[in-house]
Amino acid sequence: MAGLEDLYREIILDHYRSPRNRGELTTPPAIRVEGFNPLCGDEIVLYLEVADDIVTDVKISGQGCSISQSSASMMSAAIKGKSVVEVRALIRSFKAMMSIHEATLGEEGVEEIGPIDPDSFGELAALQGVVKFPVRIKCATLSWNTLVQALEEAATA
Amino acid sequence: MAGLEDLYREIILDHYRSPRNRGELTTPPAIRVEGFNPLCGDEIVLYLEVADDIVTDVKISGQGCSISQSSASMMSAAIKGKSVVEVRALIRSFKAMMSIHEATLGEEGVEEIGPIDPDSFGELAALQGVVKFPVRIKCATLSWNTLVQALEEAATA
Amino acid sequence: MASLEVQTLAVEAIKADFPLLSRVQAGRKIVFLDSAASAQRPQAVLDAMDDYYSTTHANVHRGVYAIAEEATRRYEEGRLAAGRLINAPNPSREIILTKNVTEAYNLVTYTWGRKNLQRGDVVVLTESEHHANIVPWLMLKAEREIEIRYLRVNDDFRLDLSNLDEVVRDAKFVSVTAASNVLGTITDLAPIVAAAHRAGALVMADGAQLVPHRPVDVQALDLDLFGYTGHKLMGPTGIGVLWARAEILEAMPPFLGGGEMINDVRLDSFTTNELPWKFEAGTPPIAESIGLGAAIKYLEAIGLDRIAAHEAALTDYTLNRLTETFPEIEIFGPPAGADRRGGVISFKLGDIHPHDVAQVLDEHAVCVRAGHHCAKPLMRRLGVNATTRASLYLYNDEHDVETLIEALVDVKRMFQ
Amino acid sequence: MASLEVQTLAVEAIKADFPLLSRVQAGRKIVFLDSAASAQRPQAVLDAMDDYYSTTHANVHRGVYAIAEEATRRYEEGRLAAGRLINAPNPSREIILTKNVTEAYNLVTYTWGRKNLQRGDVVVLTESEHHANIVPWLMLKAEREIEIRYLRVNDDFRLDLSNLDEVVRDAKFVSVTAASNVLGTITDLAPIVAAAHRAGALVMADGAQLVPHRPVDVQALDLDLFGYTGHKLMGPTGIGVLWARAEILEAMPPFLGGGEMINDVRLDSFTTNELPWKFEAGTPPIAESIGLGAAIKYLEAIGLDRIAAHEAALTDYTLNRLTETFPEIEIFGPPAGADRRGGVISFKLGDIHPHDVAQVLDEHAVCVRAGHHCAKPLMRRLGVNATTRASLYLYNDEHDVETLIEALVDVKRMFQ
Ligand SMILES: Cc1ncc(COP(=O)(O)O)c(C=O)c1O
Ligand SMILES: Cc1ncc(COP(=O)(O)O)c(C=O)c1O
Repeated sequence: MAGLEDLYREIILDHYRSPRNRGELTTPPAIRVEGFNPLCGDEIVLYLEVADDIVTDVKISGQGCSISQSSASMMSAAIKGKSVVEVRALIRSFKAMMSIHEATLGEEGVEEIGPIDPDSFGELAALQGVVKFPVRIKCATLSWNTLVQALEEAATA
Repeated sequence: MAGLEDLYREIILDHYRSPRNRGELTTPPAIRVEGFNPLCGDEIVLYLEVADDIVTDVKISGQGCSISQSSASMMSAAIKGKSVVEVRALIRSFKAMMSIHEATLGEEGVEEIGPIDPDSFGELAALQGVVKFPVRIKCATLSWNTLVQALEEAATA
Repeated sequence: MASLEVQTLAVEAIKADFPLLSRVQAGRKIVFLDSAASAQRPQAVLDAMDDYYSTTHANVHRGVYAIAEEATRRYEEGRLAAGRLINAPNPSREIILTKNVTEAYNLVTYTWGRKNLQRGDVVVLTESEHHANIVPWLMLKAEREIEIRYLRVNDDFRLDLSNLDEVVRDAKFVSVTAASNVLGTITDLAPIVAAAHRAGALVMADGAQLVPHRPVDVQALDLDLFGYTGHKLMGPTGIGVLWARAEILEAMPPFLGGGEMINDVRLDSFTTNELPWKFEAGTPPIAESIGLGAAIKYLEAIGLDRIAAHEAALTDYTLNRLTETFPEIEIFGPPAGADRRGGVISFKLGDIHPHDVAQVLDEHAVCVRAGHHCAKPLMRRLGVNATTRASLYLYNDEHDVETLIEALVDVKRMFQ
Repeated sequence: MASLEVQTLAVEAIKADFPLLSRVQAGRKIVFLDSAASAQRPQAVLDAMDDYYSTTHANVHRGVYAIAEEATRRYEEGRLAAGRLINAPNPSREIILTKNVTEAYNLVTYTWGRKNLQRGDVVVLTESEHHANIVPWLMLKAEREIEIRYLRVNDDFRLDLSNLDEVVRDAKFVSVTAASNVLGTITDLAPIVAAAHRAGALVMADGAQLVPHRPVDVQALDLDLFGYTGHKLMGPTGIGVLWARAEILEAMPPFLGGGEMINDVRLDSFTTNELPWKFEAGTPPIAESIGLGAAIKYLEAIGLDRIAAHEAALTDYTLNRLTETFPEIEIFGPPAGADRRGGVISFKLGDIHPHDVAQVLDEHAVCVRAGHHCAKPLMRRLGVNATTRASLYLYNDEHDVETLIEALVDVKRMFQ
């Protein structure tokens, strides 16, 4: 059985207690996208400012459990200042990390990506333990799915 | 467990092999009613002639298992020449005998009638063993239900 | 440790009947406080099903041979037990066995609903319904443009009956939960049934959360239709129960088509079987009916009155311990000592998310539910996304509650 | 006594896996020849369900705690096994678990049918369908005035495919049995699927009588939808399987409404969950999915190829013994040695009524079915009200057949 320490790493609780980039941005120029996990009611509002294909600013509001909150917080820290291309690559890697369990549950068509190098994730690697708790995976990926949507809107804006 | 000898009494097999009152009657004056057991496909055609409240003639055709065939044959022998009132009483007693099992299965509203005197049934008492074989009860009662319908038609004719 | 004044049930002995409750998880005995989602099964239920499969399994109703007859008898005995439990007047005809109670409610909307409800017709539900008693009606609304009205939930977590006659005016059907799976409230059905009948409506009650915990008498309640589900009263999964008065069932068109529910089939038409089989298409849940019957026998042997008394005492105990230990706790339901209150306790512990609460509780082998409990409209009414829900049953005792309290202390330590 | 040339299976050892088959009835060991109605269960299936109930039962999909996660995992594993057995391309999304396969076909008619079929639209079935694949369409016909055409059964007990293109012309949906539960014929699906697809129709096959006995590959068969039922392949009662291509399922409206199948619910509307849960309302058959998974593992361990070979040899043996012993016997199905012939053997013994045959056989502890086998249109085509049906499975052997023969001799003695 997976232990709690796999899930609630210290760094996760830290982001939960002191979320980074919390707040709102003016729209426009920022894009505002809401994410919602109907299964647990968690919601996130993501504000994203993209200029010259660079994520120039990001803010997050909404409410949720420690995993969804800290995942959003870590995500915001990780993407700020990155290029859209880099952000997309990060999303892919993060989702691959999170889909390990779903894959064993038989989810087909999961992109085969090589072994993940936790170092490239920085703090985000702390979320790896979530895959041992399948119902919590959706908590961890909520902000990331919302980010995907925001990037799409930014691309078409 | 109930044994086969409870079901296939010699007298039953005799009626099955040499059915009484087999054939047809001209309608009118006779009434013709079809009975059908959709569960096993058994069917019976009953011809009934009633005059001055007396069953003056009865004939039976159709096909079915030994139980439904012999029950019809015995019934025809038992009712011929009887008054409609006597026939109705016989139907009630017969159905009560057949509903013993259904009653233990929880069929509500079964008329409370005293202990049945098998002697009053004559040969029909041989069918008592059928109640130990619940799926066969409908075989035994098919001709009797058809008779009820025929009497109703006779009454309104 | 505090202890219950009245020890109504010999809980230690009862626990021993349930194999799962002696399971040890990471060194701790499981404390199961999620029976409102699904109860555990006593060994007697497993034995009844195994015995059936091992000695007399065969398809039912048409087999001439002995084991098929015996299978049919046992299957139908489950039906009779299901009727007896709620004092149904005519169980052999009026009890329909479904796969769960959700199917039962869909059966009602698809058959009675589609036959009797047209555009603008009014159906009354309550804000505190489980999705099982909302979504089927919403589907009918989408198809037929019927009007759905809701009885509201007051701030005391009870239904607002102040404008009852107005809400049910001209209604054709009123369907209300008999006990809330979130609030723990037990509905005062009498005034609702009376008002609905005055308005000429049929009344159905959702007994999923009531039947396992309290004696129920559908005749005394003057109900027209009623449903409950097997797995919440210690029966197997895969079985639900619909009861309705025979004349209502007779007038309803069939629901699922196939074997057993027919009388005759031709290439272009069919006729339906008698009640109750008219509504049971295909091979029915045979072992499940037998398991349900065994669960009902188990309940009856202990006695629903005693179970209710035990739960009432333990609920008060739990509510008191929670509020005295955690001043910040918010409980979504009537307080200790309240009447018509079952053992379902939904709460928020400060602003610690229910998921996090449940996760840490699991580390203590305490099983509780976190989420919307399939009652999203009620969640919106309560102004929350989710709650943590501990629910009590006959096999719980004050030791379980104390373990819960300790675990919650640990939750606070972790997240504050 | 004759004996099989090829002993493909170690039947003695297999029999020992099935508790019911060692039961003694009035001094005789049970000879179970009614697996086409419902098969017996190996101990492994009972153990899997008992283990689930005893160690990890909880409601699935939303529980945060460990046993609920494990329950979910096991439930979903049953789904994957159900897909693997028929080589479904995408089991975690495309396999819908129902209460039996009858529900599966109703799901299709209520959702796909009501969405896509209007007055005059054509659906093609066959004369040899089980009621489960006729009555749902007749219900739709009564509601929508669709046209139902039937492929006929020839005097060789095979489908008449001579006018196939004509029959399926302009059809929107073609649904055919993959193996007849009366005739023992196995349908040559390839030409039907090809013709249906040429006509632009979707094709569903009813695998209830095929999947337990032969390897099936829905992709190789190029099917669009497929169904089968748990209890006929040694799984528990209370579970059926619907497979359909994801894009078909995506486009179908939901069927039953309630918990699990929703994404969000408001007082006036709802949105649906992802596949496959969109079609699974309420608490699903959890233990039943786990039992089904165990049955599939049991089948796979023995191997469906070997089972098929065993049944083919035993079927020939039985047909030969019946015809050589009873010159007057009429067999409603292909003769010994025929291709595409399963182990379902329907017959009439002179004009002794099937009920009487089955009753006397029961005295010999031989279990066979007598009746219309839920295929009344086919009975009419065959010109009979009922047949006696003996059906073979992996646990039957030539001793069983010899006991059947002896018992039939006794039947003749009694009724002639
Ligand atoms: C060919 C066929 N289709 C469908 C069914 C229906 O199966 P179930 O009763 O499990 O829904 C059966 C079995 O009765 C069958 O033999
Ligand atoms: C009040 C209430 N109604 C209906 C249901 C639905 O029960 P099932 O999922 O067994 O159909 C539940 C349980 O989930 C419930 O708590």
